[in-house]
Amino acid sequence: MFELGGIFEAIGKWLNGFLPPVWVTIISAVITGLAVLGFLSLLALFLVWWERKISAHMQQRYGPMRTGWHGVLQTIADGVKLLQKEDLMPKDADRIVYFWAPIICFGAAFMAYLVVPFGKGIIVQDLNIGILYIIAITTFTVVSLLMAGWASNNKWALLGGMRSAAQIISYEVPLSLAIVGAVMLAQTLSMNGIVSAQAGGFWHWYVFREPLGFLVYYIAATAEANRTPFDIPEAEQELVAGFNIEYSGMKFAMFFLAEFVNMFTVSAIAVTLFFGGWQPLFSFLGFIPSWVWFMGKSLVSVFVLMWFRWTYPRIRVDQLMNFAWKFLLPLAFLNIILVGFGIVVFK
Amino acid sequence: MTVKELKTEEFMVNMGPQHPSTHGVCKLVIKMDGEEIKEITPHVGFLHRSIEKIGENRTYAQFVPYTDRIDYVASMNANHAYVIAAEKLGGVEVPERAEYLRVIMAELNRIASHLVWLATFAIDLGAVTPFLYAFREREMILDLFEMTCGQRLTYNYMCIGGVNWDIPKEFEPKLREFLKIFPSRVDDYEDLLTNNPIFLYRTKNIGILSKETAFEYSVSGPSLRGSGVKWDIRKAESYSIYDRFDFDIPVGYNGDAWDRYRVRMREMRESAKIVQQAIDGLPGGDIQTKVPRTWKPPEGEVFTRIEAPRGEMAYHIVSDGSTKPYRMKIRTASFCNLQVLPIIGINHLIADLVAIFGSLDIILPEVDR
Amino acid sequence: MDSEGLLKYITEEYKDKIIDSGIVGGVATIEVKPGDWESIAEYLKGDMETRFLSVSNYGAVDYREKLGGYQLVITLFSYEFNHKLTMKTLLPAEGEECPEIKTLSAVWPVADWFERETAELFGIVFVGHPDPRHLMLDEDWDGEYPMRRGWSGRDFITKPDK
Amino acid sequence: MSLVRQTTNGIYNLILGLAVTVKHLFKHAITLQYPKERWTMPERSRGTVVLLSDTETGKLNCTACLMCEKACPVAAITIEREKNPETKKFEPTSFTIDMGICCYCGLCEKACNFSAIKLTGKYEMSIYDKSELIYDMDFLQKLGRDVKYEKRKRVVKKTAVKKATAKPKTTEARAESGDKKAEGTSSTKDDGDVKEKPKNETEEGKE
Repeated sequence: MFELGGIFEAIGKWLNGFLPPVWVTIISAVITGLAVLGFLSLLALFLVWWERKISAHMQQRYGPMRTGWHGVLQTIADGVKLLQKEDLMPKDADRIVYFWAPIICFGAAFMAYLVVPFGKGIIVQDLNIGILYIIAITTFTVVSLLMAGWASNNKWALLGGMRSAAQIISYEVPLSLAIVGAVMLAQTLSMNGIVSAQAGGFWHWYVFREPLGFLVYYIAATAEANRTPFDIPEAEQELVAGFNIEYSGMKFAMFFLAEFVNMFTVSAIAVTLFFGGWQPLFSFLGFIPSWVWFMGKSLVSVFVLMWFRWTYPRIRVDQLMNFAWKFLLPLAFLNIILVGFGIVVFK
Repeated sequence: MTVKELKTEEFMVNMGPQHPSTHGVCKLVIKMDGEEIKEITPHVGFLHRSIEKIGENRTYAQFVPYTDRIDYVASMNANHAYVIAAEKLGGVEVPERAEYLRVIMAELNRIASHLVWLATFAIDLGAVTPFLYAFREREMILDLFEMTCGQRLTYNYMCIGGVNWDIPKEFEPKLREFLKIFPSRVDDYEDLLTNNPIFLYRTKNIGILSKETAFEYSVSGPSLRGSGVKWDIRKAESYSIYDRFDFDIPVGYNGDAWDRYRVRMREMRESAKIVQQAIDGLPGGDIQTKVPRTWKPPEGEVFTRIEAPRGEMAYHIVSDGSTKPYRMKIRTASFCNLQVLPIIGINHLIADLVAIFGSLDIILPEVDR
Repeated sequence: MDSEGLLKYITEEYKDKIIDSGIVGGVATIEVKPGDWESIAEYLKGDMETRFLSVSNYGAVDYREKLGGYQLVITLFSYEFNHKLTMKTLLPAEGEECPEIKTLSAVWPVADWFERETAELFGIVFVGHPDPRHLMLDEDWDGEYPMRRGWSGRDFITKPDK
Repeated sequence: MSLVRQTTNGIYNLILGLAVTVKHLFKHAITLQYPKERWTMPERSRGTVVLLSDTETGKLNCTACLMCEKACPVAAITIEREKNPETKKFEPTSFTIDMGICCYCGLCEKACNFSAIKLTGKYEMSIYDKSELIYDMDFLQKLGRDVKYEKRKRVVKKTAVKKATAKPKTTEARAESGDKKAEGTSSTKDDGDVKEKPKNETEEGKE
């Protein structure tokens, strides 16, 4: 009951009943696209509000309280405000690049959700190279940040863009290597396949098979999502606001939402790879819908990311690089070796 | 294109006057090679109000509110510095109770000032939460000030000859409550920052201020003590009644940003100790010596200095026997401390400059006056 | 050394250069000729008995009405011995004239900003100063010296319009 | 070995930090929802300046002695006065305070011998036009209507020891003015050049 996967299948069957297959494909593509977009927009709105509330309560404040119950509509109000704002462009900006940067940033964040398994059967397209696809598509973010930094024609923004390029490319390496561990264990690149490989109780989750891999992944993912302590491309205190210093109005909102969507993406991947995806904690808890499990686990992971942000200072750019190349990368290799040994010994 | 053809270029960046980490309107013109700083030129004066000239045009009593504005984060100490100078000039005796009250207020304000510094320093390094925690405790101190003198920032509490208001009835229990919980709150900050590896990486061996440089630039206050010089005017010259209290002078070893941080954190605890002793030994009696409304100190000049939260604050007042000072020179700590920034900030990354600037605890109205 | 001892030592050591000496407000004070300003500063810094490594305060007083010039006042102190010394010199000047004196910024680097401030506010020229730009005032300040007595460039008190 | 120790130490301290923030997550917020809730301002709070009137007659306590005007370091107070032919006493005809330049130092209150001017806990006086910040006599009197105050007693001799609860400035200011009277009125003269104001007609002896 309450399994959403069935609904999508039912709609597909119903459409197939009276429409030619081409139309079914087109209509279902549009519907899924809109559904994902709608879901992500709602999610981003929720996450922005949630982060504000968490940070507020960690700092013994209330956070937004006026708009709606405990300020739930605050993000919408902010969005409306940003929409009404004048869309400024610096005089000497590279107009085309400046225009496209936020769109690419948001698009990349959005595209990653094609292969995220939200629940049993709730996946847009179960690609057999799903995890590879995600790694490839999230890298677009760095391109957009670099574009934004360059096109703004501002020294601070350029520094931010350069920092982001250096950071994200460096952290992509340990991130991918940490993912390799999970792929080795599951023997598949498909997201659904990885989830099903972890079925049957929490002790089958890969976080207990390769804790080191999870640690490396999570640290690298924090950097990947530009969250404190690795938020050096933005670094308000040093670079004022980094790459998005010249952006205003809706373009800024797109960067802002993309950041939160990215944060959910890395959490969703962490859940899929290391926490059994939509699998329940114990098999007798299977009556709870799978998408509830998935969202619950992901939001816990998001909470931890927020918790980091409101606790730690920011690391410096050269230390960040040192950390990636000299610490995380060897750990990631060590993880692969250990996983390999484990597979050979316990098979 | 070969690697040899690729050229790098130094570029200039204006950090400030509107930058979140310059703590006010200070402009640093930075020459950078990539992210590395090659040259820093501070530009100050955006807040110059010529308070010295104002001092020549106000009576001695009228000038007290202006001292609040010299260092608005530690107005009590700024008040204290001025009234001590004026009293010495006119030979005014201060009642004992007033002296105790002055010490209590000055030390509380030192704590408040260090809390503001801690808050902004943490936020400079990207940690936002300690900011709110520090301000929470500062609020408690400001509440104490407000119930005593009615203001939260510019107190005008001390006057020539004593203090303007006696403490109200509910002051003492509130102060004792504050002193009781304050050490545990400092522990909280220390848990968040002191040994946090990210914080250590950001502050250890950053902006090393050697003893020699500190002497040459007359750096004073916690920034000097961070370099390992045990120098505190409260002990060395013992103005007011500081010789009656038992407290330590915390010192650092390397003179890096972390040492300056440690010195200030420990100083907060020492100040709390002084306040504890002062409130325990608070005598009764008068709070003010009668000074005629149009007070004319005798002709002469005076030089006094106190240990303000940022370091040495000195007044050089020349009197010609009239109701107004003939000349008033105010020496503030930040004015000298800011001068070492181009020396110690060089060859660091821009992120370190923010940390160094924060660790020096510069307040711009004090530089510009 | 206390103030008396310090004053005694200095007056004996630099007998021929000191015009006047005394204890003003508890601080040992000496007055020197403008020509000796820099050399005596160097001596005082290097002297192992005094070790005035730091400057506590450095400024000027406009004494044109009373003494016919500007008085430069520098208060030195020593961390090592915990004593202070005020050194003064009178720069004769009349009217809008800008007197000249040698800079101390080579002796104490901290004097750099003090002198820049004094120079722009009082119109005293410090010869040999490494960076004689304006510190507090605008770069294109019109050349008046606001800290001089009787400067009336602007009213300090604004009255509400009635 | 030291690397391992450093790493464990670092991880321990990272977790310590997380513990502090999560501990606060479950504490109650200490901030105030400002327009809905408001602080109770302490009794001595120094906000907007008001003019006090006599509780019985409703007339201003001000006797236009110009002491507050002289005490004001920023010259925010302007008083014009006239001699009442019946009582032979001065009365203020206009009393304006420019709150835009007022620095809320409280020196006017300290200078006043007649409990006529007071800094109150009112603080929400924002307006859009700067010129509206110049408060005239009627407005100041209206503001001061509901302000409770203690009228100063005419004590010429000072009391030696003050209780912590009593308002010490009351007796002091009295005593001060007593001292001053003994000195004579000449001492007020030097205040005069702060502002171009008639300086010789200070009616100190009137009280």
